[in-house]
Amino acid sequence: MIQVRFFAALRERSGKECLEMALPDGVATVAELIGWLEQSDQTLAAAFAATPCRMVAVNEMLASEEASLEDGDVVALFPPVTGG
Amino acid sequence: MIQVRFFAALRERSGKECLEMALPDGVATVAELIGWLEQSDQTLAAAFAATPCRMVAVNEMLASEEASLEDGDVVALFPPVTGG
Amino acid sequence: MKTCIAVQDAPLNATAPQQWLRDEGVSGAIVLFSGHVRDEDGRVEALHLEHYPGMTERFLGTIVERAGQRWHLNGAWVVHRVGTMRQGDEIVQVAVSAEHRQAAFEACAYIMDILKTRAPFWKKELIDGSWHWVEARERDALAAAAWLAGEPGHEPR
Amino acid sequence: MKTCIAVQDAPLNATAPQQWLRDEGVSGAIVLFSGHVRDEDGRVEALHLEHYPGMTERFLGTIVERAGQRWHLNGAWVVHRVGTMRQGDEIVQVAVSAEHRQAAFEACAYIMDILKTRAPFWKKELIDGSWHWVEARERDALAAAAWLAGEPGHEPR
Repeated sequence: MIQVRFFAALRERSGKECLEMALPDGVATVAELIGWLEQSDQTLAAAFAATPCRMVAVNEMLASEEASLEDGDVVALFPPVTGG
Repeated sequence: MIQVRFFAALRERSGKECLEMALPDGVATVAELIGWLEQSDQTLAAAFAATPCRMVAVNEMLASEEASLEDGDVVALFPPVTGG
Repeated sequence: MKTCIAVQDAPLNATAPQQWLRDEGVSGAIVLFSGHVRDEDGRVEALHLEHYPGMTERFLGTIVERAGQRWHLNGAWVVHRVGTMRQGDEIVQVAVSAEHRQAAFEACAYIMDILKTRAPFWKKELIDGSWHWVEARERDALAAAAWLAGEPGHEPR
Repeated sequence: MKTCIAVQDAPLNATAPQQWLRDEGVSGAIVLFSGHVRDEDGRVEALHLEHYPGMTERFLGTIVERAGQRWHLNGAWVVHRVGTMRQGDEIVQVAVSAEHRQAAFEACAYIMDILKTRAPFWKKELIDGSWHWVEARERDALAAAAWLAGEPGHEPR
């Protein structure tokens, strides 16, 4: 199982805070996971399309969309940060 | 008349805080004033010799030893500053 | 180096960073950055800040650790507020103590640059009665890029 | 730009600069430098600071005015203590407020660099029961030279 978390505008647009799911077959990177989610869920696809500039964290560390994934990972997807 | 003020180590070494004096004949710059003071006062000459790296202010503004002087000026001589 | 890192809903205590960093003269320099909710010419009625609990604290800890590797620091304080705030409220405090002022200035600016561009916080503004997400500013991304360019690896991990 | 410039014998109030600079969100950034009497590994028993009354205040005013020309600032606070102090005592506060953090950081560091290298203050240390004048550090002269190089004229006047 992996966990996929959404924050800020991406959370609101997708209507989802967190997905728990098995790592799908053929998905080995964050980019592939995003592609798979776009295929499987229209609302998510629309939310990604509305948030083209995204940041990624894997296991609470910033990562690129090329980062590889394995079972047990926590993936977070969010818009560019605006703290401070 | 001009005023010549001394601060910090230069004040202690010269034993003087302030001189009131007429601008001497032939003295048109701070460097010439220092030369004149060295000639006229052995204690001052020794104090200058012991404080070779000096800073200068004329009328409360930093200046170089080439700065020109006129009647009424307040000249301050002091070692490099060490505030903050 | 002593460190204090926190994310809190409660208002920040403006005097806490300096009190906490003071060390009876071991440090000659304390530099404090204090960020405030801007009034944006009265346009913004309130601000709400969301974050990624857990990751945020870990991330701030990593920035501070990196700063401690890069400069000789005696202490670092990073406290960020989240939740709903109003104009003028203090939103973030970054303070460092060091023997010399240049290290303190540079480390404090470094921590703020990385925090602004990489730490998982998101701002929402209340304007004319409805909430809008704030877009990231390009200037912040550039500031971080300048710092990160000199470092091994591109992300604080 | 509002400014507060003072030289005083009395201990500094650590919380005053921020209280004075806060402006209900006109400024998003406050940067504060707080200088403390270093313990120098216990070597120094006390410190005495002499200054040039009149020139000092005028000089600090000029530095702040220059900073205000160079960066967009909303407020600047420079308060320096003189007289006899002990290790850990706060000796100087330089704080600025600005809309954006980069201006605040740069202006605060600029004011401190010029203050350290040009403002008429002289330190004396009490070591083993006798007083010694502190020598200027070359690093401070270099810091000021770097800033001044970019400016018309070589002295803040």
